[in-house]
Amino acid sequence: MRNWFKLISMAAVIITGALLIYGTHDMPAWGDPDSPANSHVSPRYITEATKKTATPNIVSAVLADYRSYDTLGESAVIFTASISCFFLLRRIRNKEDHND
Amino acid sequence: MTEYILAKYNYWIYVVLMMIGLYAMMGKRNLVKKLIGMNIFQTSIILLFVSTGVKKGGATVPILMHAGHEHGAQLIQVSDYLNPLPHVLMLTAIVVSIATTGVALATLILIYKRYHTLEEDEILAIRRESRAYKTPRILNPTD
Amino acid sequence: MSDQLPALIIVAPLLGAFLTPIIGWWNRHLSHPWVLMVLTIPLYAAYSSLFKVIKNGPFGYNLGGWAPPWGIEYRIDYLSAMMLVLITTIGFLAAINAKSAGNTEFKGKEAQFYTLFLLQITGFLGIVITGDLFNVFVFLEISSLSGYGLIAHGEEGAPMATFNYIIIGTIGASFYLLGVGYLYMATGSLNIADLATLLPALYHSKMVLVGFAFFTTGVAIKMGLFPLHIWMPDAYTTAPNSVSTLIAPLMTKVAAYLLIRILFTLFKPDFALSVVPIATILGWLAVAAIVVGGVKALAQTDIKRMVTYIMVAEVGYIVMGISVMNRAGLTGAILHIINDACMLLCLFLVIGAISFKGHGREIYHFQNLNKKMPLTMAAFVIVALSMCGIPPACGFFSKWYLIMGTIVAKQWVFTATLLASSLINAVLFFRIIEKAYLAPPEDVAAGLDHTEAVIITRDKVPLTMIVPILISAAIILILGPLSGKIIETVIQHAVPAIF
Amino acid sequence: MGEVIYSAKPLWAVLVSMGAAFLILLTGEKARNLRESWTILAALIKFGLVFSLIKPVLAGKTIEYTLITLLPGVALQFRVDAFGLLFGVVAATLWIPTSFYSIGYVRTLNEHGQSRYFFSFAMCLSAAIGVAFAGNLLTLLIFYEILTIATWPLVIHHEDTSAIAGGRKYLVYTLTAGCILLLAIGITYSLAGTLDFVGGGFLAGHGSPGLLILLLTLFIAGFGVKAGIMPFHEWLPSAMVAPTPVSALLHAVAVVKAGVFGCVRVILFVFGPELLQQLGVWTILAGVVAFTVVAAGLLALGQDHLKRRLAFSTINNLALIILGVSLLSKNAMTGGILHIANHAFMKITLFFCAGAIYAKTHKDHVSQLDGLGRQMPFTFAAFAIASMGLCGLPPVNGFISKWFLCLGAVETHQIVFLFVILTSAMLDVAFFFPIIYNGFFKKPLPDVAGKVDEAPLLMVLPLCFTALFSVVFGIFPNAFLNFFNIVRLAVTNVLGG
Repeated sequence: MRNWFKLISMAAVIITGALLIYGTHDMPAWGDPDSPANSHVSPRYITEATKKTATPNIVSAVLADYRSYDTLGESAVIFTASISCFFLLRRIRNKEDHND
Repeated sequence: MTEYILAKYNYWIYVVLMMIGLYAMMGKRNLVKKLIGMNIFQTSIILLFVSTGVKKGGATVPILMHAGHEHGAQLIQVSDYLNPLPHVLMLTAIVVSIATTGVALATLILIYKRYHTLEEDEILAIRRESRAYKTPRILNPTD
Repeated sequence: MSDQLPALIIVAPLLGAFLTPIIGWWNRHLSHPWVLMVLTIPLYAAYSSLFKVIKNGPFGYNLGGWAPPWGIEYRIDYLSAMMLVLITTIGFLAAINAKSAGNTEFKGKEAQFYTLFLLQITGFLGIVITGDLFNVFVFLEISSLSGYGLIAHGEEGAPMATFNYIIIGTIGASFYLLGVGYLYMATGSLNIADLATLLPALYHSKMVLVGFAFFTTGVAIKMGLFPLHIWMPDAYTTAPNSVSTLIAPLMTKVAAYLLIRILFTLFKPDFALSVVPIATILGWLAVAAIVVGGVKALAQTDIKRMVTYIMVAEVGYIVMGISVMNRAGLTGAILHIINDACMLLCLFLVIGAISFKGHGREIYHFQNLNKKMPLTMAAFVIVALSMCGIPPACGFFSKWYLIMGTIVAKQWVFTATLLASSLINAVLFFRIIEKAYLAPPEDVAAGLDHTEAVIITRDKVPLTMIVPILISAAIILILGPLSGKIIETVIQHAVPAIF
Repeated sequence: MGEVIYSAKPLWAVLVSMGAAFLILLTGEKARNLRESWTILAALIKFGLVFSLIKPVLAGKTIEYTLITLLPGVALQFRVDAFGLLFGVVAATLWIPTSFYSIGYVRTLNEHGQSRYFFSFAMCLSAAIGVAFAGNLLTLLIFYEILTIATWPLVIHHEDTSAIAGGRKYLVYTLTAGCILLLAIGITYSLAGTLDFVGGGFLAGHGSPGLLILLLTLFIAGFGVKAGIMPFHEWLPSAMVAPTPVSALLHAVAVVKAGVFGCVRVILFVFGPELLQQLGVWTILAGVVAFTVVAAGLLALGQDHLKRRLAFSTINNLALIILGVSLLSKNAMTGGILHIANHAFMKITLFFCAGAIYAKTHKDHVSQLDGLGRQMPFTFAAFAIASMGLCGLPPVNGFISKWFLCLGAVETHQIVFLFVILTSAMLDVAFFFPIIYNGFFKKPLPDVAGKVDEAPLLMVLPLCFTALFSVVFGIFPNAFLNFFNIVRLAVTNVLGG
C-alpha cells in the first residue's frame, strides 16, 4: 500500500517535472536582456517610476504604487494568517463564559 | 548544445528543486516533512520567478544611483537595471508562503494536541479506531 | 461615488475585516451586526455594477490611476458582475446565518471568526473582479488562508482534513503561480486583457502550452474537479456548519469562473478548439466526476458528507458544460454556477439548522423530522427537487441547457451521464424525504399516527437561521422561471461571440 | 387555425388550485370545514374558468397566454386548443365530484395527514390543467414533472411498507420517464428550433428518418410510462395502494391521462400523421399498443384485488386510446380522443364504487363482494352502468368511442386491430360481469348479510352523478360540455379540412 502510494507520487512528480522542463525549451535564455519579460512591461517602470513616484528604488515604487493593490492584498494575507492562527490556537477558558 | 545547456540550466535546477518539494508533499507520510516539502516547493518557484528578471551584461539592482540629480532621469538605460517586476511579485509570494506555513503549523499543533503524533499513518489508525465505536461529535479543537 | 464602485467592492470588506477584531475586542456581541453592515456596501456596489454593466456594457477601473499593463486593473464585465452579485448575496445570507450557528460554534472567538469570514468574502470578490493574473493569485491566497483557518476549527477530524487541504490547496495555488510565471516569461505581461492580445501569436510556444496546463490543473484543484477532489469531502464535512455554508457554495464556483476566464478570455476559444485537446480531457473528467460523485454520495449515510460528494458531481456538470464548447453548453455552465451556488447554500443552511437543533446528520436521524422542523424540511424538499432537475426549480433549467449543449455537440455519453445523474440525485434525496415525511413504520403498524391531527410544532430555530433558509429556497424557485431573463440580459453576453 | 385571443384565463385556471393548495396547508387540521371549503371553492372556480373557454374554442379561436421566456423561442406559454380543452374540461369537471367524494372518504375512514392529502390533490389538479393548456413541449414537461412529484405524497399516503414500496416504484418509473422526455425534447429543440405544438406536426423535414424514429421511441417511452404502455406499466397496479379517491381521479383521470395526452400531443402535434405515415412506424406503434390492450385485459382477469383489476382495465383502455390515435384515420382518431373523456367518466365511477365498498365494509377483493349489491344498491348499480360502458354496450358513452374506434380500424383496412378492439371488449365483459353478477345474485357472506347500508351520502352522490353522466353522454354526446364537437374540432385541427 505504502509503496504503491509512493510510486504514484513519484510518477506524478516525474510527469510534472518533465512537463516543466519541456516548457523551458522555448524559454528565452537565462539573463537575456531582450526577453519578453524584460522588454514588454518592465522598461517603463525603470524609465518612468522615479519621475512619477519620486522614489529611487524602483522595486519600492512598483510595490507601493503601480501594484499597490497587490501589496494591500499581501498585508491582508499576513493579517488573515495571523488571525487564523489566533483563531485556532487561542484557548477559551470556561470562566470567560461567566463574565458576560 | 553547451550553449543550450548554459542558457537553460538554472531553470532546470529550479525544476528539480521544485520536484523534490512536490515529492515530499505527496509521498512523505510525516506531516512536518510534508510542510518542509511545501516550503521547498514554494521557494523554488520564487527562485524561478526572480531569475527571469536577470539581465546579463552589467545590469544592477533596480535602485537608481543618481536619482537626486535634476537630469538623472534622462540617463536611465533600461539595460542597466534588473527587471523590477519579478522582485515585486515575489515579495508578495514570499509573504504568502510564510503565511501558509504559519497556518499549516497552527493546524499541526491542533493535530498534535489531539493525536499526540504527526505520523499520518498513526493518525489514520487512531481515527479509524475512534470511528469504530462512536460517531463524530463537535469538539472544540483546543480541548 | 459610482465611479469608485469596483474599488469599493474590495476595499469595504477588507477595511471592515481589519476593523472587526477591534470592534469585537470592544464588545464581541457587536461583531455580527458590524459584519452585516459592512457587507451591505459590496452588496450594493455589486448590484449597481451589474446594472451599470447591463446598461453601458463592461467597464474597467485602474487602481491608483495607472494604465492597465503597468498598473492593476479591475475589470467588470457581464460574467464578473454576475459573479459579484452571486458572491455578495450568498455571503450576506451566510453572514446572517452565522449569528446563531457561529456564535455557538465559536463561543468567545466571534471577532476572529467574523474577521476571517469577511476576508473569505473579500478573497472571492477579489478573484472575480481583478483583471490581473498575479492579483488573482493574491486574492486566491487570501480566500484559501481564511478558509484553512475557518475549516480547521470544525469537528473532530477537521485539523487533519485542513492540513490535507493546505497541502493540496498550496499545490493548486503554486501550479497557478507557475502558470503565471510561464506566461509572464513568454509575454512579459500580467494583465489578462493585454495577454489576450499577445498570446494568439504564441499559441504553439511550449512555454505557453505548459503555462496553460499548470493554470488549468491549479484551478481544477481549487475547483475540486475529479480526480483532484480528494481534499474536498473531508474538508467541507468536518468544517463548522456556518463555515461550510459560506465556502462550499462559493469556492468551487469561483474556481469555475477562473476556468471560464482562462479558457475563453485569457486564451481565445480557438485555442481550446484547435490547439490543445483540453475540451475532450475536461469532458471525460467531468463524466468521471459525475459518476464517481454520484456513486460515492450514494454510499454515504452522513448527509453533510453526501452533499460534499454531490458537490463533486455538480462541479462535473459545470465542467461538462464548458467542455462541449458551444453556446448552449456554456450558457448552462454559467447558469449552473448561479443555481448550484444557491442550492448548496440552501442545503448547508438546512444542515446547519438541523445540527443546531441537536439532531444528528445520519439519514436515520431524519425520521419524522417534518413534524419538528416543517419549514426547514419544506426548504429541503425544494432544494431536493431542484437537484433532481424537477421544474420549476432552477436546477431544471441549467440541466436543460447542459443537456442541449451535449446534444448539439453530439456527445451522447455526456447526455446519458447527465440524465443518469439526475436519477441518482432523485434516489439520494427521496430516501431522505421519505424518512422526513413519513411516520416510523412501527408507529404506523401500531396505528399511532392514524388517530388524529398530529401536532406539528414550529421549527424553533432562531430567526437568523430560518430566514436565510426560506430566502434561499425562494431564490431557488424564483431563479427557475427567471432563467430566460437572466440569460437574455447577462449570460448571453458573457458567452464568447464565436459560439 | 383561426383567431388568437390573448387572455389570462388559462393561467388563472392553473393558479386557482395552486393557491387553494397553499390556503389548505395554512388552514391546516384545526379548521377542517374551512379547509375543505377551499377545495370545493377552487374546484368550482376552476370549472367555471375552463367552461368559459369552451365557447370561444368551438368558434375556432385559440386562447393564448405567454408568461415569460424560458429559452430563445420557447416561452412558458399556455395555448388552449380543442384537444387541450378536452382534457382540461374532463379534469376540471371531475374534480368537483372527486372533491366531495374525498371529503366523505377521508372522514369516513378517519384518515391521517388530511391537509397533506388535500394539498397534494390540489397541486395535482393545477399541474393537470397546466399539462392540458401547455402551448409547447417544455411547458408541458414542466407541468408534467410537477404532476409527477405532487402525486407521490398521495401514493404513499398510507405510509405502510407496501405504500412506500409502491411510491418508490412510482418514482423510479416516472422520474426515469421524465429524464427520457427531457432528452427527447432537447433533441427536438436542437432539430427544429421550436417546441410549439402545431396541428399536424412540426418535425417534418427535420432530421434523418433514423433519428426521428429514435425520437418517437423516446417520446413514447417517456409519456408511455404514465400512460401504462406495456413494458412500462408495472408501477400502475402497485400505485393502487393509494387511497381510492386518489386512484380515482389521478390514476384513472389526471396522471395516466396526462401520459396519454402527452402521447397524443406528440403523435399528432409534434410528428403529425403525415410524417408518421412517411416514416412507416405507425403500424409498429399500433402493434405495440394493441399488444398492451390484449395483454392488460388478460392480466386483469387474473386479479382478485378489485383496484388492481381496475388498474389493468385502465391500462387496457389507455392503450386503446393511443391505438385509436396511432391508426391515423379520422374516425379512429375521433374515437380515441373521445375515449379520453368517456373513459374518465366511467373509470372514475368504478373507482368511486370500489372506494365506497371499501369505506363501508373494508373489503377490497373481488371474491369478497358476493351479495353486496343488495346491501349497497346504488353503488352496485353505478358499478354496473360504468362497466357496461367499458364493455362498449349502448347506451353508455363507452359505446360511442368504441364504435368510432372500430370504424377507424375498418377504414385503415387493418382488420387485426378491429379484432383487437373487439377482443378487448370481450375481455372487459369477462372481468366485469362476474363482479356484477356475484354482487347482485350470489348469497351474501355471513358478516354483511341482511342490511341495506349504503356508504355516506358524500360518497354515493358523486358516484351516482358520474354514472348518470356516463349515460347522458352516451345518449347525447354533445350535452352540456360539447365533448363531441370539441373532439371533432381537435381532429380537424390535426387533419385539416
